[in-house]
Amino acid sequence: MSGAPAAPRNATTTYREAVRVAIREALLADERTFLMGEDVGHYGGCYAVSKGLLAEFGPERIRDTPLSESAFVGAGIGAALGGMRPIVEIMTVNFSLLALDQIVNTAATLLHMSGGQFNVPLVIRMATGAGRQLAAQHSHSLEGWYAHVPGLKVLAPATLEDARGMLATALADPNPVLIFEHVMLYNMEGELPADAGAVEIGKAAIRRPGRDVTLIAYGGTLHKTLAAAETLAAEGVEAEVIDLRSLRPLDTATIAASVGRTRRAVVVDEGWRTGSLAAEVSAQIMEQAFWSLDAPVGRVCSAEVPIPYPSHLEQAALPQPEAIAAAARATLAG
Amino acid sequence: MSGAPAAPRNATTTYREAVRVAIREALLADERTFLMGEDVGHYGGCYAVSKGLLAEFGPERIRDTPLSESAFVGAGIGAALGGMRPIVEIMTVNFSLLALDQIVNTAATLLHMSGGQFNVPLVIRMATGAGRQLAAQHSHSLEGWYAHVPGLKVLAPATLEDARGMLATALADPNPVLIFEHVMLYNMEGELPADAGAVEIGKAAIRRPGRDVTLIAYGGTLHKTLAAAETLAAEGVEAEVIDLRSLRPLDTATIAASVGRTRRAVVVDEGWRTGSLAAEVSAQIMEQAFWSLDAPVGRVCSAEVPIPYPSHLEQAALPQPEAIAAAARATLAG
Amino acid sequence: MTGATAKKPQLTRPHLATLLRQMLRIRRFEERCAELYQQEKIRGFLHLYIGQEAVAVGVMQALAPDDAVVATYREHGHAIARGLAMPAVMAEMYGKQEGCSRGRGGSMHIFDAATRFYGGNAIVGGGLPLAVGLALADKMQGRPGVTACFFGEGAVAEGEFHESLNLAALWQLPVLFVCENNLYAMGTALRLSESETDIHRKAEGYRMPSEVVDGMDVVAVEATAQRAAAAIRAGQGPQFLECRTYRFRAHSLFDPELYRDKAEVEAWKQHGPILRFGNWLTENELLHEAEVRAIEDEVAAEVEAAVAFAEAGSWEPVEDLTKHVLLESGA
Amino acid sequence: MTGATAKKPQLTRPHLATLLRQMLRIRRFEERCAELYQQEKIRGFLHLYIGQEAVAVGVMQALAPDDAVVATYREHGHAIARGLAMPAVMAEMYGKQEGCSRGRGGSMHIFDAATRFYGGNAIVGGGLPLAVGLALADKMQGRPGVTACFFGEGAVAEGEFHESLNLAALWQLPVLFVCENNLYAMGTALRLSESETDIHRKAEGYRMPSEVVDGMDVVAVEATAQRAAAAIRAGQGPQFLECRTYRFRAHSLFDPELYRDKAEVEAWKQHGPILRFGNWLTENELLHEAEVRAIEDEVAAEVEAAVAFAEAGSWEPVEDLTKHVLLESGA
Ligand SMILES: Cc1ncc(C[n+]2csc(CCOP(=O)(O)OP(=O)(O)O)c2C)c(N)n1
Ligand SMILES: Cc1ncc(C[n+]2csc(CCOP(=O)(O)OP(=O)(O)O)c2C)c(N)n1
Ligand SMILES: [Mg+2]
Ligand SMILES: [Mg+2]
Repeated sequence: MSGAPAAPRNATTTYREAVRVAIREALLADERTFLMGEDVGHYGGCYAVSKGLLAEFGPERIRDTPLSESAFVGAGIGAALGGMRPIVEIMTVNFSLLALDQIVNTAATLLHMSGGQFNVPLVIRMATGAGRQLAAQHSHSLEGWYAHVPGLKVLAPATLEDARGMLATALADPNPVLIFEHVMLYNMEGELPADAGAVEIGKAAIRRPGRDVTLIAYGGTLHKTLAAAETLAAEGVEAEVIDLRSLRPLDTATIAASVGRTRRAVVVDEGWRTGSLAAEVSAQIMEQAFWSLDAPVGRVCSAEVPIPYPSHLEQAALPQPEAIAAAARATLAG
Repeated sequence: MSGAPAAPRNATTTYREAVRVAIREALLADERTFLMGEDVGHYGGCYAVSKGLLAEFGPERIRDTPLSESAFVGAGIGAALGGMRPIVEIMTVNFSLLALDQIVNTAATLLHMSGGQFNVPLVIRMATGAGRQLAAQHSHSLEGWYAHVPGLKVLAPATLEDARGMLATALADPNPVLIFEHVMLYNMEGELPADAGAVEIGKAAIRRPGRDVTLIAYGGTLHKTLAAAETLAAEGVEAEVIDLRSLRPLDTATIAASVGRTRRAVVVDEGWRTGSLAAEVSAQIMEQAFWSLDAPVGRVCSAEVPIPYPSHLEQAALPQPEAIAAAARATLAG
Repeated sequence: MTGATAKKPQLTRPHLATLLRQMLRIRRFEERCAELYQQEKIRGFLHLYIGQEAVAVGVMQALAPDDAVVATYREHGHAIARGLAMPAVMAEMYGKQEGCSRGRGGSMHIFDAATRFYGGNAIVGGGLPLAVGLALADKMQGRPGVTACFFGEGAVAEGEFHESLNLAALWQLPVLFVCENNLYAMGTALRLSESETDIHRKAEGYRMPSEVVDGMDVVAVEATAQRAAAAIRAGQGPQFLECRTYRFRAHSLFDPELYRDKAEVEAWKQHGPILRFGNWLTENELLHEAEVRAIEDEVAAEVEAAVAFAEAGSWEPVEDLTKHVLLESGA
Repeated sequence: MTGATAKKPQLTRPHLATLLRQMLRIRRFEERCAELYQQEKIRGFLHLYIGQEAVAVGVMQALAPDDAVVATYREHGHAIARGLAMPAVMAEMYGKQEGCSRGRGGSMHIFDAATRFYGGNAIVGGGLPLAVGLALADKMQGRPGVTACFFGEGAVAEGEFHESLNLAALWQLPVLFVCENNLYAMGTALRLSESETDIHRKAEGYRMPSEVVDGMDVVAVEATAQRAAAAIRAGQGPQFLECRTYRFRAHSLFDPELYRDKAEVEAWKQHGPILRFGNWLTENELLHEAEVRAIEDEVAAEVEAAVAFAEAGSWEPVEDLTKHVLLESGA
């Protein structure tokens, strides 16, 4: 979030609050928009994102659903077809598997199967990631799977600006857009200009310029990667840090241009290593920047194990700044 | 299937028949084994694989299920825990999304979450792939997703030997094993030794040796890749063709050794390009054989579109021998 | 479903002729499709509706133009009864770009914005949540529409059936659930798939009113659907219809039909919806043989025109392969 | 559930003392867990069972050692009532390798092969298919076992509930489905999640016998569970129990409880299963105050011993991180 141009009045806020303000603004801006999901209303959102919105907008527009992931996601698709602009919240990516059929076989395919007649202007938000000791069934990072599917757009806001600004752009998009919010970011504090608003959603962002190595991350791992860059800077290594922001489409042009300058890259991803989104990024660099590379592209991903409950094991399973820095050093040694 | 050592008596058979014989043998060998799934019994299997088995083994062991993918896959997991050795058939990978939660959150995690107490000796078979003009909801190749999940083993028999031999080994494995049978292979004919039986399931196979470029494929794309190799041979290019066989774990040693010799590689995969299993293979080559590479690793995957119904568009969306050969030539030009 | 003033089916001669004509249009269209499949003009899966025509035709009588329809992979009948142009449907079967889905979908994915025909879904049970959402949109926007959602009895076992019925009933959404109980899901007989084979009783578990009707009797289906639709329009929430019917042909053209007796099929054919209704019409002199023949002739001509249209259609250029994946923003 | 000869709950003093003791073991264990959570000894989600103890304790009385149990993320009570050693459960809460799941699972993933305790499932509804499969294995192998499957009323909305009940009823499998209706799923009240709030009536749609019981009355729960288990053992197929109960604490320790009144909670506490049963025992002189105090003391000592065990436990070495992912072949 450094490097933002001087803005009118800044206010200290959190990622959670930024998402909440974005939802509220969307509800105020378009009466076709409503929020639907488990415990978004009376409970206030499982991560307290929608707290207070029920009182302001009522139960029609802040719509608590039964525990029926497939049906309420499908109902969101149908409501979008019927002229609404729904925001469907799936509590976490872990439960999204129960709705995956609707997302892959209906939301992503309808426009195509209908020969261009039926687009699905739907936004699905969900929390993702590990770090809260919630163990094997509640710690997945499966956004990479969604990034595999033609017909979807997939976003991963990692900053307050993006948490605040991606939703409006996603809602304006005529296609189904998925937004992944990393659970460890909700409490992140920072400054946001008072007039913060919609942001572009197709491009990666260089969060830290550097000349020696390109570190590519998104969502929850961005901040670990920026921390690794600080460590490296202290050693005299200037890392460029790219925040993917959009996981589908991938902004491979920004990546290739950066690697063209630095000639080295490490991809960081909280998904399990094998079949991770990081693999795709590595393969893209292979295809688009092979002749620029001075060393093999490294990957820092989660260990190939269901996430264990105890903190020391959970942390050992996840990408950490030290491992990222080490992978960067390895590309420089090569 | 060339290069097999001279066997006692060979018999002409099909891939479908090889799978059927393997199932029958498993049912005869172990009374804990049963086959369960939609239309495996009275209908005879949607691809006619289990035809005749109901008459031989009865409805307890050739168990037709209601259309309840999540419940009968979960029931398979439970039955495995309870001492059975079930073979669960999900008609096609397209419907497996409805059971994905059970596979990812239960089958794959139980051993770990229980601290090693509860393993799940379950085999899940399903058909995968496109080519039959079944359009956007019935043509997925999502085996790469399963290959992402720790706790699972994932197989893709591409030959008659493997169709015949992988099941027994999978059933003997104490872990959940998924077997993906490509729909276009069921009618494939060939010879099989009369004494064909169990095969090893952890290693890739070199289906065609060659020195100039390594072509890596699996399942339905293996035969297209072998066809491409023939084309290339006519041009004087000797391609080595690797059949992955096991998608999880990946036998990266065989791949790296081959690429170490040929210094060039192309990965072929019927999944959509972005986030494909081919990306993982490419990234692994990057990591394990970068310094051997004389050209960037190529990928030939499906186009980023839900599979269209008309044949000309469907074929254009899928990997084809000519595109594979072209990608191989590109690595040689580089 | 009582209390609401249902539009009474009008047993006028023109209306009866319409019912017969609609059923015949579906029947002859599909018989031609079966031939075209043998000729490899149509490919992929082809699921024929033959035997079940009274359901789609009867139910559609209760729908207004602004209502919506969600169907399955066995949906040619629904599409035609709903008013899609037969040539566009036939061109879709061929995969030609003049097809109602530009040829991208084929037999299982018939779509049409003009008639609010939302497919054409090849995932069993997959259409139910969609129907719930369409009805939710109508309700939230204060529109009077009804969404009719067709599915087979096999779909009843899917979790999405349960979730969708509950959601519709809980939120009192204007959905007309129409279960076409043809006794088989591919080769699986109902008694092998449901512990409660009396399907319409399932609706009770959601406090949803339901009725069972002879799905081979087009007049009965229409009457019941009119009642149900009226109840929905009167704000009485979703309604459930179980239509007892039978498919005369194989599940798809790959099906060897090992799971049922020829005799059973023949017995049902004696109750065929067209046969029975046609006989009743002529026996009661509501329609003359000559009028029936005239309808048959018109339908035959319509089918042949549809085939000619499809034959004359064009293939979408391969260069357009990756079109229709995302809609450009602002569209 | 009639007809089968149910084991009548024996209202002997020792048995009544056992019921009380079991409920107290759960209550005191969990009260201690809540403290330990504040001290950050326990992390992740902690879902307390406090208020619902009569259900687990009552139902477990009907189970034999060879029976199986499937529970949810709110399963400490079930684990303790089933007979898992309290120290191993507490060590699991800490994440120590002496825990019943080697510490890998934590609060939501209690497992134990010795007592056939199959978790500990954090996916709402996810345990139901598993229970069906365990029962299928018993039936196919001719074993007499019953599989008890516990879940909340929130899980009833999930597709897996529907699919599992149908499968169990269709195949007449020995499953005892126990729905713990505590009126809320996180913050969602039952009336906001089900169109039919009379949960046990849902079983009718599957032709599955069901009963509703006061889940705050341990004797009533036991009696009903004994009847149901006897029916299952007599080959009458799966049975369904709805236990009406209430959770006294927040959903998890993150829950600000915005969705219900303090007064409602207090009113339910007056019917608390331990309070009520304890009073009844002493008022009817089935147990003396001194006996109750002795039980309390024993339980307190057991809980402290469990804490001490957990405290003294060890962390699994980081080098073992990727263990327990696959079992080596031949094992
Ligand atoms: C989720 C899913 N599972 C399986 C299939 C394969 N399949 C296609 S149609 C069918 C039978 C459906 O039966 P029913 O719902 O009764 O409809 P009918 O075909 O009788 O019209 C099956 C099993 C599918 N398309 N989708
Ligand atoms: C599939 C799924 N969706 C959502 C959640 C989040 N969640 C955990 S517990 C819970 C409420 C479940 O309520 P109920 O079944 O009544 O059980 P209770 O917590 O009352 O014991 C929810 C929504 C989850 N764990 N799994
Ligand atoms: Mg049917
Ligand atoms: Mg509850």
